[in-house]
Amino acid sequence: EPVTVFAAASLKTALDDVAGNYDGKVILSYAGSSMLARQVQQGAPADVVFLANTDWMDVLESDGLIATDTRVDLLGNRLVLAGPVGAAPVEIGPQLDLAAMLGDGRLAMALVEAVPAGIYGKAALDSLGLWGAVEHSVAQVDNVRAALALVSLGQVPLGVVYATDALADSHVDALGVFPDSSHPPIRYPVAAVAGREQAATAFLDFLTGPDARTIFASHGFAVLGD
Amino acid sequence: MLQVAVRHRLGDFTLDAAFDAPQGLTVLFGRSGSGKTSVINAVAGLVRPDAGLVRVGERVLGDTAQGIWLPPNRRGLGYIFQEGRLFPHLSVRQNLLYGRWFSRSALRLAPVVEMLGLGALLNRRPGALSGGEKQRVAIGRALLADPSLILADEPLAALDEARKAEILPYFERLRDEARCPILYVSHSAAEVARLATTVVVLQDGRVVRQGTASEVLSDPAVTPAGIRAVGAVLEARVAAHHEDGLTELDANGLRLFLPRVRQDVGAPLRVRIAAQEVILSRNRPEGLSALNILPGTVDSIREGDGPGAIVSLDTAGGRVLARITRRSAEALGLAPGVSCFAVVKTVAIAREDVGGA
Amino acid sequence: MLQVAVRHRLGDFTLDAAFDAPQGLTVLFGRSGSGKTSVINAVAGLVRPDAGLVRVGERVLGDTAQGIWLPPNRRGLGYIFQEGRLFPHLSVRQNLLYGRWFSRSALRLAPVVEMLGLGALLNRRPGALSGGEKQRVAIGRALLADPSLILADEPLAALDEARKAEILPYFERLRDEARCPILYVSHSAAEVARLATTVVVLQDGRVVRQGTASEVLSDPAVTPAGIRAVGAVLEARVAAHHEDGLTELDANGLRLFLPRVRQDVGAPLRVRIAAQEVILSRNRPEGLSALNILPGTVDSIREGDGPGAIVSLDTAGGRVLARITRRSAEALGLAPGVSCFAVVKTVAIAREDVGGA
Amino acid sequence: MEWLSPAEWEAVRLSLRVSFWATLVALPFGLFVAYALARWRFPGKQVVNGLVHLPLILPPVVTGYLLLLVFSPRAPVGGFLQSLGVTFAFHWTGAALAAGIMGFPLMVRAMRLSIEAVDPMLEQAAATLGASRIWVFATVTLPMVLPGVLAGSILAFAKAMGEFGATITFVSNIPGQTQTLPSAIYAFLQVPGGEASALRLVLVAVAVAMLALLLSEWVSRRVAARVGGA
Amino acid sequence: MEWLSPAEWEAVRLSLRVSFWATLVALPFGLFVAYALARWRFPGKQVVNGLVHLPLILPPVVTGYLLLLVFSPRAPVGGFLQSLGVTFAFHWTGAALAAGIMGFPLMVRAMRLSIEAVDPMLEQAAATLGASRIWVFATVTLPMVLPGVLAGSILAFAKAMGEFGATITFVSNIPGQTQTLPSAIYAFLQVPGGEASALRLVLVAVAVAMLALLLSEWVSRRVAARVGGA
Ligand SMILES: Nc1ncnc2c1ncn2[C@@H]1O[C@H](COP(=O)(O)OP(=O)(O)OP(=O)(O)O)[C@@H](O)[C@H]1O
Ligand SMILES: Nc1ncnc2c1ncn2[C@@H]1O[C@H](COP(=O)(O)OP(=O)(O)OP(=O)(O)O)[C@@H](O)[C@H]1O
Ligand code: MOO
Ligand SMILES: [Mg+2]
Ligand SMILES: [Mg+2]
Repeated sequence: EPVTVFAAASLKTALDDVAGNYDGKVILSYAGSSMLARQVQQGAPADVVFLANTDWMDVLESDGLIATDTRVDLLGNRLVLAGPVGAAPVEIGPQLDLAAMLGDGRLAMALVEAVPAGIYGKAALDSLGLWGAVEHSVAQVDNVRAALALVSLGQVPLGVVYATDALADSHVDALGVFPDSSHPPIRYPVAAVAGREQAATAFLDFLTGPDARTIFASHGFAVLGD
Repeated sequence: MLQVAVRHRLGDFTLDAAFDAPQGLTVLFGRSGSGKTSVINAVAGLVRPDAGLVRVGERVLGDTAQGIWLPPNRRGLGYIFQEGRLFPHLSVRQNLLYGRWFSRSALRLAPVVEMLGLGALLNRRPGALSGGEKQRVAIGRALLADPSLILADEPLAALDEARKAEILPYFERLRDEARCPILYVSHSAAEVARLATTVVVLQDGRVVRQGTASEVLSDPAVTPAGIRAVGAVLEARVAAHHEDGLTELDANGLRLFLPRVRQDVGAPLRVRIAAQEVILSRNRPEGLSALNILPGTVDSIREGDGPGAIVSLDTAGGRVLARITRRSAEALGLAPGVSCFAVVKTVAIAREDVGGA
Repeated sequence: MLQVAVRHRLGDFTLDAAFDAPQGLTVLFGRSGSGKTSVINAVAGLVRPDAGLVRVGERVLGDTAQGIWLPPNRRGLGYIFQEGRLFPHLSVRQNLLYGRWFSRSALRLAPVVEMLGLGALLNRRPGALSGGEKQRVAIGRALLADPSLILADEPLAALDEARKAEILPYFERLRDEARCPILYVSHSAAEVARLATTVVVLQDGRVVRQGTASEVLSDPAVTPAGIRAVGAVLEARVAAHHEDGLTELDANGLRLFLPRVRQDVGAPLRVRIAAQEVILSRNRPEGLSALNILPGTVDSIREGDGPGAIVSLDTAGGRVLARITRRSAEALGLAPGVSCFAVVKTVAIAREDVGGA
Repeated sequence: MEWLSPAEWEAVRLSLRVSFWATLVALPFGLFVAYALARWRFPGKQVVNGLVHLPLILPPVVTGYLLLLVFSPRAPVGGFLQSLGVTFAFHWTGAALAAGIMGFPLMVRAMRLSIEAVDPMLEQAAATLGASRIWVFATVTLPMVLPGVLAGSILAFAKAMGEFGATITFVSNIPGQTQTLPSAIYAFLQVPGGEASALRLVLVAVAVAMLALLLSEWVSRRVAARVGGA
Repeated sequence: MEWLSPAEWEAVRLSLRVSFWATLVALPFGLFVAYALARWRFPGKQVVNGLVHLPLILPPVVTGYLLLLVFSPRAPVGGFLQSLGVTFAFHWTGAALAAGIMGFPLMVRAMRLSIEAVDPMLEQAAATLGASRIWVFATVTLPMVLPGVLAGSILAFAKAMGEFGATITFVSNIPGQTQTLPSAIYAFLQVPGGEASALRLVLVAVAVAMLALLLSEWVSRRVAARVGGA
């Protein structure tokens, strides 16, 4: 009996890897976190939801759509400043002259009001006092992966993306890591859908188990959930 | 038999035509733009006029007063359009057979194809036909729908004389076998004289004259088709067929010779004698090649604009018109009451001017 | 002047026509489907034939051997199509003026509109015209393009006799004023006789006969338009205009009377005398309404299928044909060499059979 | 070499199935609506016209979301349909529905243009020969608008092959069930390094759609040759 | 009540501007390509036809990504254009380019159908009257295909109003520069509770597009009335 997992698209590489090591059948449906949450709200045939966004998991939880006791913030991530391969690393802090680094180029980010990576990024720049200087130079795209692509293609000199993304793209280096304290913690919550606990348990157990942890870590994620 | 009354506005043009025609073929006659096609479209039900009544025999096809206006497909029509309107996506054969899908009885294709000379074209598409070929297919398509009312809008206009001569008898037969009433638009006096049971003359959307072919075509005041159309129509009977290819007619005792016609001895016949082809003589002429010499009395002489005059002659066979010069009329001393002879060539009564009555 | 040679295949039909016509109006004559429109389309450059040469005077419009085939717009045409082809999105006025946008000189609209009776229609769209009205607009459009070659494919077929009578002189004038050569398709013998400088007879895509109108129409073997088309054409000169509306002609010493023509005294003229309208007499007839009595000698008698015979008569004015019955021919004892008189009514030479030479 | 993984093959198959059915089922509706818009006058005509164009105007995600709101098993319409055994949400039929709706405006426009170009005189001629309205449509109008019907269908098919936003929103991206080619491509593009895999799928999608396009052009030319000239 | 925030007004204005220019600039190209596909025979015709349909077949994100590859300043084309002072990246012109390309297949199909429906006999008639090819096109073909041109334009305009995936991928979402209505709508849909705001913008988008649609219908009817009957 296969287990159906609705997972944030940014997890694809890692989760495909994990599922490949699971000896049951896993059906993985990737989409944006908001979309997945709405679909669960509308009765999607999911056993497990795995989002990149705690807000939407909170919504599902308050709607009683997930089995609360199965919810775990499984993964964590870090925000990095991405630049072209070989660019000089920088220390990210209030002293950073981001505007000068950009020149008349732009800073690629996910949508700063809507998409988690963008929301975290704006919060981090804000708390470091950098936002005002770059606010008008930001190029927002609909997901963090597209922001990475802009950097990767040289369309922009810099972007704010997840550490996992920067790691996976050979044209891009992480020039610096945003201090964890500069933004709310980046969490990837996972839970069984209410009423589907039975189908979900085995896979949830595997996800939180040591094999999965190793795989996630190898993709650059911080594995939490202890 | 065919009762039509239509009132309809088209821009500046107002159609207000009413006529009542007996069984047979009714010709709509009139100048370009006089409203002939408009009348036919109303009869066909393609136009719903502001007010109108169309009746064929007992069948009411439309009566706006009663709120009845049958759609074209329920009128049992065979409409030969002025502009062909063949189906471009169908072959000639499929065009011809189109109406058969919807008619009860199945007319045979072969005779119509034969008459219209379409045999070699059956598998072509209309796009690969000449103008006259298209027109012939359009005629065939309408006839093969087995209509109970034929509407023909200048069906022969695009055809050469030889082809016309082949098709005309077919319309005659349709008319005579009382297969169905026919409403026919034509500009050709010869066609009218030969085919028409009734002629309705339209002018500016109104009926200005109506009558039998003989009446209307004998009226020099009408002559809508130009001076050449004036002529008289005599009613006659076939008296004998001669060996040398001539047929002898008896028009109320008057002998007339003309080229062999297909009607049997005793059959009634109408002969149109064009006014311009009649020569008058005060004395019975001798030694002429013309075989028909009709004695009569001058009834009236009407002088026109030009150098000509129309002399109306009463003969035993009926009225005969002659169009001669005023100079001749004076030279011969013609005046009402004067007796004289009308000389008509045998062959001047051409085949297309002869029709079963 | 106009040299045409075209070889082209269209499905089963092979066009292989060549002719060479002098200045003036050349009529293409032939049955439906004989290839008339195909020839015109090649001359117009709408079709590029497999092999072809088209030359007007010194201008080579196309010569496939040299790889030349001018596009239609560079041929200086005025093409009156068999099926109208008006621009539906333009008003009548805009249709008429269309060609003016591209021609150097500006012809005046008014006279053409007047001749064609289009005054009231100028602001209409073609969709709101009757069949004949469309055809008239098409004629006007071609004429107003100020063409150096007119192609007219049955331009008058959809028109009533009265309208034809108004338009024919216009073509005559175009022809006579040597404005431009005209290639003209017609099924009407009267039109041909009146207009044609040269007649080219097509049959199954081939030229089977070519000659002047008099030659071709006098040839009973051609008669492509049916028996009624047989006739002779006499060359004459205007001798006098009489007060009673008659014009006297002199055909090489022979006097002919006909209704007043517009040509001046001394002008050359062609008169078609239809064979079927001629009566023969052994003696000079007296007291007839017919004013034209032409003495002559029988040249030949050709008997046809029917009861008729064509008698060819040599007169001082030229050859005259008479179509009479065999019975009459025998009764009159006609034979080659016999002298007799041809009787022709004045009005039988109707206006449409008379044209400037 | 295994060019496509089984799951990817499945996505190709599914996309074909979805596009085929979306086009086929939309066709009669599209034809009817196109005919009505081209030839009839009725109150609310502009409303219908607007509704038809709506999927074009709305961002696809919105269309998908609206579909989800209407057809989810929790919604009245979806619930009713489910009680009849018809499921759209999270089912390949839903993907077909979404694709059909997204392609509908394209289909209707093409057909409508063709219908408007048919000379009513020919339809009149058919009527005088005894053909009722429906027969006139079947024997004259329809054959003459075939090029438009084909053009509309191929547009709808191509659109269905490429539709993504509405589909993924409405039926999610479940491999083997609702994962069409575009959803699979999307998933690859969401992760760094997925471009090569995405490219393979893009090529497959293009190849399939081009085949369909060539086929439609060929059929269209044949039809045009038959109708050629009037 | 402030129904739309200034930023939202800006998005509305921008969407209109982008859609307008996308449609207007695509029009002559669309007409040319449609004419070529309808009337000419040339080698590679099916390739051109395929290319035109490509934006329909590809998921919009892919199209956006390809645009990025071609027009980024690093790419030869993008670099060359930039040296001419033409910028697409992060600029509203880029949004218009993306929208125009996405609407191109719809535009071309509509125009092509109309062109194919023009009777070549009328074009021949114009040629015999002295009109060169280009004049024939301008005075006969073009006026007769106006309904198709209009239909194609309105489709492209509507598509441009709704285009999102290719646009955001190619030119991002820069408020006042490239934030069109669909990106704004998308953003609202990403956050819990954003539906109401999204709905407002959806209504604005629908209203604008419907106005354009009604206008095009009205013009089209007038044109048809002028051409009415042959
Ligand atoms: N595309 C085609 N394919 C095959 N045959 C054709 C094609 N077009 C014309 N024809 C044939 O060529 C012949 C000549 O056609 P054309 O139009 O020149 O005749 P026409 O002399 O003008 O006749 P009409 O007086 O009837 O107009 C006809 O027999 C016609 O059927
Ligand atoms: N839609 C229209 N709007 C305005 N006037 C029209 C319309 N349709 C036809 N007419 C006019 O109505 C008159 C009658 O047209 P109709 O077609 O009945 O003439 P017709 O007698 O058939 O002529 P023809 O012999 O030339 O075919 C014409 O003067 C024509 O201009
Ligand atoms: O696909 Mo996400 O929710 O932007 O990680
Ligand atoms: Mg008419
Ligand atoms: Mg012809």
